[in-house]
Amino acid sequence: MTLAVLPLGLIGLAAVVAMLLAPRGPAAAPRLAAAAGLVAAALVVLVRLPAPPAPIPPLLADDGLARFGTLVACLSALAVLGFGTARREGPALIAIVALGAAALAGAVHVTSLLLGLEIASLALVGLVVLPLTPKSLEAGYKYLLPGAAGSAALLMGAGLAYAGTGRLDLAAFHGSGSMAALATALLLAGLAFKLSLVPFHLWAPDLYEGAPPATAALAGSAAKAAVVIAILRLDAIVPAQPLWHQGLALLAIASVLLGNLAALRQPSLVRVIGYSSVAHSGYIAAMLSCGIGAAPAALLFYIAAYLPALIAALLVAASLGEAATITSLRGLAWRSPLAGATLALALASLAGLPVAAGFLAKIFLVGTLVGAEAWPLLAAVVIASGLGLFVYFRYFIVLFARDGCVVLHSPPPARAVMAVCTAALLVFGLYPGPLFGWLVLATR
Amino acid sequence: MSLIALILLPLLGGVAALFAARLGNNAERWLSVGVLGIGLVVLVAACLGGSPDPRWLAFSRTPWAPSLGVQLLFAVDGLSAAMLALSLGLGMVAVFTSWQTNENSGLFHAALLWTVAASNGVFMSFDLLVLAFFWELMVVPSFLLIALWGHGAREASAMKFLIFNAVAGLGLLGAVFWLGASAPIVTFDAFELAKLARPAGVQTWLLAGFALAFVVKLSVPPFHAWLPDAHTDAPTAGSILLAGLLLKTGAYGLFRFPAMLFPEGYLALAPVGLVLGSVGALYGAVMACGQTDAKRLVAYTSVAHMSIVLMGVSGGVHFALMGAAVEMVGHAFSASLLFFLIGAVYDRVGTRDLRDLGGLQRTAPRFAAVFALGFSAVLAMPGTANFLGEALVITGMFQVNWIYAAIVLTALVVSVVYATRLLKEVVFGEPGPKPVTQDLGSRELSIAVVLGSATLLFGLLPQLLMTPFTPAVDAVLASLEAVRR
Amino acid sequence: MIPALTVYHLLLLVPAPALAAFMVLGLAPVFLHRRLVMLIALAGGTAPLLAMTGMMGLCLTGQCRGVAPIFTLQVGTAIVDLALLLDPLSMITGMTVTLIGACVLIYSIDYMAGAKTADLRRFFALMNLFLAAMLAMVLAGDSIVYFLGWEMMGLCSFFLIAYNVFSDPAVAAGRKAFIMSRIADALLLGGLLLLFIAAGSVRIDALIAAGLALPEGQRTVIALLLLGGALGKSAQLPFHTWLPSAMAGPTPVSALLHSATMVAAGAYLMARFAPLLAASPDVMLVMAVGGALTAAFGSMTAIFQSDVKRLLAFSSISQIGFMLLALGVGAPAAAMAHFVTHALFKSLLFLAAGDIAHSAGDDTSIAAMKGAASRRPLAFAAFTIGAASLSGLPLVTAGWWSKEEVLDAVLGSGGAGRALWVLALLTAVMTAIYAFRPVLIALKPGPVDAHPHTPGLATRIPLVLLGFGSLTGGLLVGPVIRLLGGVHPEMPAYSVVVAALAPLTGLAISWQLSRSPQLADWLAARRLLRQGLQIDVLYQAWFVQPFQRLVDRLSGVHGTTPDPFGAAPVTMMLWLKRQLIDRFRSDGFDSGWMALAGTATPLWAVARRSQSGRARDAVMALAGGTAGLLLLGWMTA
Amino acid sequence: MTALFWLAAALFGIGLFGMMARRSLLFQLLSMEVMLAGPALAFVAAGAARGDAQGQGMFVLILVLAAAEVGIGLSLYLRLSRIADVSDVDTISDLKG
Amino acid sequence: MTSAALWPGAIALLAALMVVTRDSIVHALMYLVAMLLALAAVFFALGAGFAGALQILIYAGAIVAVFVFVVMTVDSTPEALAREKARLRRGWRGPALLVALLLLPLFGGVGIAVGNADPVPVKAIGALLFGPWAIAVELASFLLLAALLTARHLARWEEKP
Repeated sequence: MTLAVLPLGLIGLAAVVAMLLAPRGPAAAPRLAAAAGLVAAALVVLVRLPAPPAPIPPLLADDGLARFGTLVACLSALAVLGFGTARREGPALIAIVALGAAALAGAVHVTSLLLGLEIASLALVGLVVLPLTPKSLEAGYKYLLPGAAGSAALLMGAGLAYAGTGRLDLAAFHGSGSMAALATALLLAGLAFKLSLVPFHLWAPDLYEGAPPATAALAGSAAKAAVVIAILRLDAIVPAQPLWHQGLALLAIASVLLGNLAALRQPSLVRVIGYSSVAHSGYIAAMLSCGIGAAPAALLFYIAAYLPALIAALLVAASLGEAATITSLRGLAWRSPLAGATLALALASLAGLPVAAGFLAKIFLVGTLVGAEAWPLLAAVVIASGLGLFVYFRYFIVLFARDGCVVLHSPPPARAVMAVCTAALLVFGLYPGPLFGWLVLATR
Repeated sequence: MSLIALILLPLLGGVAALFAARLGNNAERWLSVGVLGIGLVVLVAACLGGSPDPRWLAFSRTPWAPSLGVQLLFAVDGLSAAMLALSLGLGMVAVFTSWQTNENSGLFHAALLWTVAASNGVFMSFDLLVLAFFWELMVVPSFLLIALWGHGAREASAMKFLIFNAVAGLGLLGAVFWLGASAPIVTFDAFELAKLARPAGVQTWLLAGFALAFVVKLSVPPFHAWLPDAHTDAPTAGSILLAGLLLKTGAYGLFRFPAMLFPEGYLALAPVGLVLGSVGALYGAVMACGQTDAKRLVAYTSVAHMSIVLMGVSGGVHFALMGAAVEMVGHAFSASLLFFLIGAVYDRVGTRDLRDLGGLQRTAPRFAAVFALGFSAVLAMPGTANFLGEALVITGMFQVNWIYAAIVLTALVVSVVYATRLLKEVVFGEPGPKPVTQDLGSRELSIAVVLGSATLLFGLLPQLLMTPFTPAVDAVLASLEAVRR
Repeated sequence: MIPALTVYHLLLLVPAPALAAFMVLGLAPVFLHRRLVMLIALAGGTAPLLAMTGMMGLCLTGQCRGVAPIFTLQVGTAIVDLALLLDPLSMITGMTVTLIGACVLIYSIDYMAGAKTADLRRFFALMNLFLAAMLAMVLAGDSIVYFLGWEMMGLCSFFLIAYNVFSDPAVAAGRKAFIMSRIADALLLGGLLLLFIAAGSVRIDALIAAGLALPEGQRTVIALLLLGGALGKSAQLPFHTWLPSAMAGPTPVSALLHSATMVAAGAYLMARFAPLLAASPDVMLVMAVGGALTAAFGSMTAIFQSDVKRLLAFSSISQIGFMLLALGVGAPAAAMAHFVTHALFKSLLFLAAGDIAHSAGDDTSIAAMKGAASRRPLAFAAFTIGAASLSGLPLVTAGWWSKEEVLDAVLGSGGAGRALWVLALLTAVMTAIYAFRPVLIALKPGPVDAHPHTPGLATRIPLVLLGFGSLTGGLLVGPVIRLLGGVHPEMPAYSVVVAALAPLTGLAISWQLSRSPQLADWLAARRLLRQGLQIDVLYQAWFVQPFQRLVDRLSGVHGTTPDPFGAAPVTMMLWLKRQLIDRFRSDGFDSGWMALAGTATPLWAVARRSQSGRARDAVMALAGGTAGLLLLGWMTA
Repeated sequence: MTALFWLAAALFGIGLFGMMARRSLLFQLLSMEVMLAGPALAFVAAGAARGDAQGQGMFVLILVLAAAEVGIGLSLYLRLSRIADVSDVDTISDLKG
Repeated sequence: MTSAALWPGAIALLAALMVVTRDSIVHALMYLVAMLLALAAVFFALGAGFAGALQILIYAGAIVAVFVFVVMTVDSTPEALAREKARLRRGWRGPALLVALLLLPLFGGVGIAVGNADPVPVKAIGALLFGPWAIAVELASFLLLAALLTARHLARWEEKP
């Protein structure tokens, strides 16, 4: 039983050590400590891959989904550390977010679900306000307040479910009575807020713009992946409620359309990425509403394809220093080829065009929708991907413009993360075999 | 094994061209030509090398992602070999035509080679997921070609091109994945999927998904809106690739996959194809008569010719299919020749507006002679491959329904109106305000002669095209026959 | 695949020299000296004549029916085997074409002396290409080579009419000729392909056999299609309007293409497929009546012409009408005989008219021919012989013998034959009137030669040769008809006498016309008749303008393509935008993307406004969402 | 017993109303407390009805959550009061569009 | 037993309403304390002694105490109060409608049939928290750690980020 909790322990230890080193030691010390802990946790998960599941009875499961979630949390936290912009308490908070995400990924009980969500959210608030600039404070406030409302709603739902069934594991939301339906509705509202599905999405663009790009990357990757895994677990238990699939479908259609529409003419790159995270949550919700729960490997592949693209794009935005707008990005590909190529590939992947992994992700998306014959959803996705193409390729062209005097300064770890993300996108896109194979194995 | 080289070579060549640009003195140009040349040699070697399955000239199957049921399944028969040769050959022509453009020529040649690589992929692959991959891959480099080296409202046209084709591609993606996923064991091998029987209604839906992607790429009205803009604003090399290659992938797709995978669906949707094609043939021809920009005029002629190919493909009889295949090759050469020549005029005069051109007969006799060759090709003059294709399609249409044949004949007549107008505006008459001073150079002349003689060669010696195409046509007819009874 | 060589493969040698001359002159990128150009052209023009005489010798010594296969190809179930064919019909037509071709090319060496070397090369290249194409069509044993030659002639006629690229009327005439002949080609192609489907092979004899085996209805359709092709190419009613305007081309072109050879291709087509046509009597009737009417219309309009070349053009239309009349009544031999003699005297007339026009400063109007008799005695004499042969002065001229054969055939055909015979006689009279008008005007005293230079040997030889041919051609008519297997009908005496009187009365009327000035003015006044009942204006109104209006509406008058069909999806979205979105006043957006994002931008403005940035709105949105989900859950519980 | 759950729902509703209606940041934080009281009551009531310790266990966790949120909320309030007019939160909205 | 809880419940509801509608923050804070104590009474009535004690000690004691420190910084001048009242007057209808919409299904759907059981001994809660839920408590500690770090970072005085 203890081996399953080892990764969580290691990350926790890393967080504490990073916290202790923060005020006194040299600036890089907390980062290294946090990185060491995360690497150790990732290694433990990898080593235990073949091992049989050793769940911690009521609270945490140790199946393929949990391991995938923990791995994704550790890797994205490492990547965010690679940004190199986290100061003083930054690395500790990053480790705590990773811990929250890992816990959430393994959660099969209301308590661990709630705690995982809240640890990730509150630590994120901390990371958002890290630079203490007015913009970041405003973003933090706009994330904290609705966040509190969302988690209260989730708690209310859990309370009703507990009242109705007397159980606190995820099966509590099962059942066909009105109590279970209301509980599920409140639960879906809470989770939809964390996934930034429309109409709960208003915090996402402001967070991506106000917060430092590193934090945005963490919010978009580790936190979101863990929430998706939690929803996947719920999806396996809860579908008795028609509300669950219909609700997800409605939220998906709204987020897919509004996500792309609002990003059409955005001058700032980070805000576009914010809206694209709303849109991609919509795509994920669309797949969920089509019963991807039965064969979640495709959805996990979608996450594995989306994450590197998001981190790479934000990394380039971070290394641009002042706001990365469509005018300041001109001619990036000629000035610094690595950053240019990374951003170009990331944009192509978000748009779902070949070479990058986003293409296969889009195939799974459209394929699932066609399979479930969800024609309204398919229509929304087709329109949205048309708009998305326009959004992403408007930036794509600008990268190759000949004029433009963009100056770029990114420390070595950032360049390394860029290279890793690009490599990940290319490998998942061109040679998806082993990854997809492992995912299918993990989720059987 | 060598078939994969046909894709890897241009792909890696493109990457190499990116860096070769720094070496200077046309390093990346010779590199690209070298890569394409080797590609041709490999193709010929593969075709002559024989293959385990008598039906195919060359066949190779290498598992790629077994968990997904994806494998690199490449098969080349007469039709694909012709298309591959076309793709590599026109790639070379495109490289030669843009010998002068020197802005970021590294990325230019890279994009060129990647487009060729992607279309090679489409022409060879019989694994539907890999086909969809290469299908969508074609869009990005050509988007770059138009957006960065085009002229006029290039970004808007490039964006229009991208959105039209990528969104249409979604139809293909959905159908491909669902087709593969619904198979008992998840596989995307076209041959296995062809064996599975499916209800006719489902087949029609799936074929609609496939056909949407192919028809938009084939630019048959009402899906053709992207072609005129893309052609007008593309650089010459881009236009040649767009007309010579990308349109052909749509035609090849319509030729190969509908009959193989969805025979009943094919029979259900064939009338739609015929009607769309006939409307397109007339509409394209009439639109071409009204254009004032030379490239737009030729673009609309492509719309008309491709609509005739669509009619041929949906005809479902031997002559129509053979005619469509021949027309694909013939149109590639004739359209590339005309685009090349108009591009040459544009480089010298700076405008393509028909009202400002003219008087080339006196100032550039060589140009006039070669333009006459292109003129007779777009006119489908007997002796050119275009005529052979269209005559076969008309014969096929007579067997299907004489009204369609009458429509193609009318399109043939209208083709004279716009062809003579193009010739009158460009070659005859007094020289325009900015006369062309210097005639075609030897490099340009050699390219034009190569393209022109190719049209005549396949026109006068049709067996060079017809014999290799016969197995492909017979395969389509066999799968239809099995269902018709 | 290349079949065994037979003696008939020599047939390939007939069009080969002309094709080679075209290759050298037209496509070789090397500079050729002026004299070299003329030499190559001459060689290319005359060599086919020698080769053809060789083949004639072969034909006369008995083996007159031989096929030289070129290559065969398997297309599905059909076999495509291309071949050349030697039979009496192709031999006679081939001989005529090569003879006239040689004469015209010799003549044009002198006539085109004024042109630049580059234009000269282009002219001779196209003339040789035309010769090769016509010979290919004549000698073709299968429908593909036949159609290749047929269309190539149309292409050469377009380029040759538009030879003078700087004059817009010439180019427009070229376009009109090419478009109308292309319509005819389309009809012919339809017919040939239908036969190909029925026959499964492209050999003409196989086509005819399959055609005969077809049911009545289909055979009539195919016959009508072939007739349409013939009418179009031979500029018969209703496709005749392109020939008069084609006179804008140089005179040798008019002499070779638009009088003797190309325009008669329609008659040759009908003769080649005579057995198939004979099997559908109503099509034969249409052809006969059509031919007669065109003949009458042509000769009547020719009377009122003020330009000698347009006069000769209408005369060609009329004479080919005679040929089709003969074919219509089932006498292909008589038609081909008339074709031979017509080729001789019509090309003579054109060449002579060309030389006279040269002497009058290139003015081809009839009034300018005054005093031509004294200026160019040889040309005048040639013109007179030609005119005589055209109107068919009895016994002395070739025209008389062949026209006599035609008239006898018409009379002997019974049924409607008698009425057609009367119409033909009336046409013969009118022919004599317009034929002798220029001759009589040329006899009047006129101005001295504009640029005095005695025509060179190259002009004199063809005139003498063709003049001799026009006179003694009659001797050929008998053997030609026998060779073609035509039967010489026994006719009552009165028909011969009446046929002899018709040209004489025409000559007398013409004499009267030239004498009285007010009659001449009356003639000049008849503008309506001169423009051929303004059928051309009618076509302009019925066909060309509506097509132009359609094109302008579809592609925009100044060419900025609204392309309604293509823009349909975009216009629909724009309409949707106006209906749904415009109520929200959105702030400005840059124009660069307006055209493309026009449909989506206001939607973006709405979406952007929803992002108000106030935290309270975020909580409100959350509350709203939760309430929605709760209601949904409650209802579907 | 159902009355208690109505009460819990009402508390949650009132808390939410407070957050949405009040313009001052402190009032919003107060309403947050009221909002969390709702689920706390629900859990305790449900636990008591069943005689199951888990209800009060969850109450402890809710308490922890409330404490954390108050901690962060108030420190954010102090920081924001330096740079913006904290009494009217609508002025804090320059991130928009 | 549940009927005994109704009275304090009603008081708590009333206090909550007053919290949200007062102009001055101090009054609101006082009503908040009243609400919390009323809830504690409900818990005792329901037999959840441990929860009630915690409520009084930590919630009403510690958390509200922190609030009081912060409230001291607020200037409650008369015109600030007037402004506060004016703002509330203007903007309460929208949120009120939304909350009513939200509560409608909740009231409609909620229905608990089960009766009341004997009070839960504190020992059981301890066994639960340190037995199966041990990991949850650890995670809760990290939650507080995160809050601590953030609060400390936000409350830093010198400008150096």
